[in-house]
Amino acid sequence: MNATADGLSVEKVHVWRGDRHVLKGVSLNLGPRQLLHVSGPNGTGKTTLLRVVCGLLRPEQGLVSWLGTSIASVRTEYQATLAYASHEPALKADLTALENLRFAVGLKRRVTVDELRSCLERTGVAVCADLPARVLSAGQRRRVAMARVLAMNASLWLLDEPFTNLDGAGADLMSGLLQSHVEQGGAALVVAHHDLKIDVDMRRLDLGP
Amino acid sequence: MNVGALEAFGLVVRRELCLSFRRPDQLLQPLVFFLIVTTLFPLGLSLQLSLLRDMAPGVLWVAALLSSLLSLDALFKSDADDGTLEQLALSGQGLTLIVVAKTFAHWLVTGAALVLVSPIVGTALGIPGSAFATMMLSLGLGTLTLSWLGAIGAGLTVGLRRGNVLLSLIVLPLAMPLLIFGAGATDRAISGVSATGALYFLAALCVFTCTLAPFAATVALRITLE
Amino acid sequence: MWTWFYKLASPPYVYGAAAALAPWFLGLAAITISYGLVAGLAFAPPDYQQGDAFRIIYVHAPSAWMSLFAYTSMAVAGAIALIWRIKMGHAVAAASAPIGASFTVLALFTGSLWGRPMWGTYWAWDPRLTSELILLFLYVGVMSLRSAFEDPARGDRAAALLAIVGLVNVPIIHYSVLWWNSLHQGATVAKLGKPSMPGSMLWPLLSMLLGFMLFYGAVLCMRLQGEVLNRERQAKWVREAIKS
Amino acid sequence: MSNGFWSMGGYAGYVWPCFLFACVVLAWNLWAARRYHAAARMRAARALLMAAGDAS
Repeated sequence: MNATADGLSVEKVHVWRGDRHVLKGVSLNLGPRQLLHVSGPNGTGKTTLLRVVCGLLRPEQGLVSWLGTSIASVRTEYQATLAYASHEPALKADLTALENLRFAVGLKRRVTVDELRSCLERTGVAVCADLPARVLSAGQRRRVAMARVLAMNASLWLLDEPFTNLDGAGADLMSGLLQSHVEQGGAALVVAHHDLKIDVDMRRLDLGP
Repeated sequence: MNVGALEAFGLVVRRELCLSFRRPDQLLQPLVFFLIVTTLFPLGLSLQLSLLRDMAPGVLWVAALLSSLLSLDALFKSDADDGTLEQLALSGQGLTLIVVAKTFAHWLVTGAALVLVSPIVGTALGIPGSAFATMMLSLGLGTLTLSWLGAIGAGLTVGLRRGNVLLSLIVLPLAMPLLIFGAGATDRAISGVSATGALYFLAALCVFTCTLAPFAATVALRITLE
Repeated sequence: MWTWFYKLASPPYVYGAAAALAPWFLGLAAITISYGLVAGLAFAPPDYQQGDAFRIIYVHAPSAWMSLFAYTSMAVAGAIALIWRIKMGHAVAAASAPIGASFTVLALFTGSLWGRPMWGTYWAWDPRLTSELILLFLYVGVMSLRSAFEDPARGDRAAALLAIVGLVNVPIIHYSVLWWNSLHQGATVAKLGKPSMPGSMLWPLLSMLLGFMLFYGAVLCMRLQGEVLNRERQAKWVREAIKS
Repeated sequence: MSNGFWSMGGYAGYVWPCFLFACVVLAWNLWAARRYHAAARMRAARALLMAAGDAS
């Protein structure tokens, strides 16, 4: 168990929620060109683990480090390099898909509208760009959220159940995007309860009891 | 390629303003509430203009505090409910900057709007035009300070289901100095006495709160985001 | 130094220390409060202005003092817990709140009963009593915030932050109420407690003050045991503590 | 002395309720603290029992 200096490392993380011991000493390593598939039944702390890795939740015990330094000491810089997609699409219903992207991605890096449009095109929702998020279907919202991840140009992707609400074509598209991200040197941590069929350096962490 | 703090601040303020103007009803509700409450007082009291004028500063200020508080509940809640607050927190800009921008934008659409309609209410309550400048200045300082106090309260109650009542319960005691100095300043301006003392106090409170409250509100949000 | 600090903050140590200290505090409080009561009610001379009504000060002043003291210790314990992530600080803060609130109620009750013969009304918006009332609201806010959270750890931290914000505000509230009162009240009215007091009046007061502090310590220790157990339900040491 | 002591120079109606209420508050504090501790013990004991049940 040695911290990888070129990626993400989680060492013996413990989290309690009230009386519930949600994460019991979870450890993982994730370097560039790698994909880690976190699986396990409901209530085993998959989302909690993701929130710990993001730095949103500080674990009671254990250490999360990025490029060899603890994320607690470089939180904002670290968070600038990651793209997180929670299990809800996190879109403002009153804003259009494009505006949603502009306000979310614009805080991470300077981005042009054309770039954002091309990201929406890559996830197959270019037609939705100027529609308010409230009229989009669940699958379309998921694709917009994926376009946001793409547009952030982040080296670390943290995705919580990215395949929910996607049809077969959407799932294939998602797998393709993950594959090209990892092949281009990125790292991805994907929480999914079913098997992933992606042809990259993929490992699996089962949080089951 | 990195986004500077000022640019990020502007972007978040634009986002908040954009969201508010997409929902004009929510923008108007606190203002209408303000007007209704100030109408209730004269109806509940006997219609003696002299009595009304004596009560005016208190009525105006209580109504202003309550209507600003009404909208503060939504400051972080709507973003927390749809998950965008997490995205903002992870934007790599530091949560304090986000909190500052959001609170400032919130004040622009509630507090500043309230200051602009206050002359109408003031006229109805019999406040002379000569006191309007002081009244508006004190309301501006007071609502800005309240927005900051409210940001702490909103951060603390964001994850709670019935957070609205609790928010009032924890913010109103903290807001009492505002009421005292704000109504005091307005009162003095009505009776033609110099109100600078009270205004200085209000300004001092405003500066003090603006300096410390962003950090407290950030800590509050971090606690409830976990 | 830090190991000592953390040992002091370890739950079994806190639990044991609280259990050991509580009877001592309680016994000493009983002695000092009895002396204060007897000397204050029977032997101190009546005040030349307020007559025997001034004797209310023997419960009013200590309870008003304790209401502030308990709030301060709650906020300081919360700050320590928040900054160094020491759970026991939250336990102290949580134990402190209801005691402080009860002292605040006592101070308000005795203050208004004293006000009736002095001002002719139970509630004259005296600045000190008004500040005391706002302090009660602050207590209520902190306690309701703590219980509003399903996850006790989050409730603890939220309450600690609110207590700190409240503590910063207490002096501001007090002085603004003073300023407000000086605007609205012309002549100075009789105040409870005067700067100079003869020893026969002062000693019972100091004794009551000390007694209330010790009593607070005793009740804090008793409540603290409960708070520690609630926070450490799954810990191994609790098993032994419960069995005994 | 006894008569004057109990009448408190005419302020008996104010002084004695204050001291009575003070006693009530002090007693309530002791009672509530005891009850709180006892309830916490009960809950901890129940949690231990349940943990023992899980283990067996």
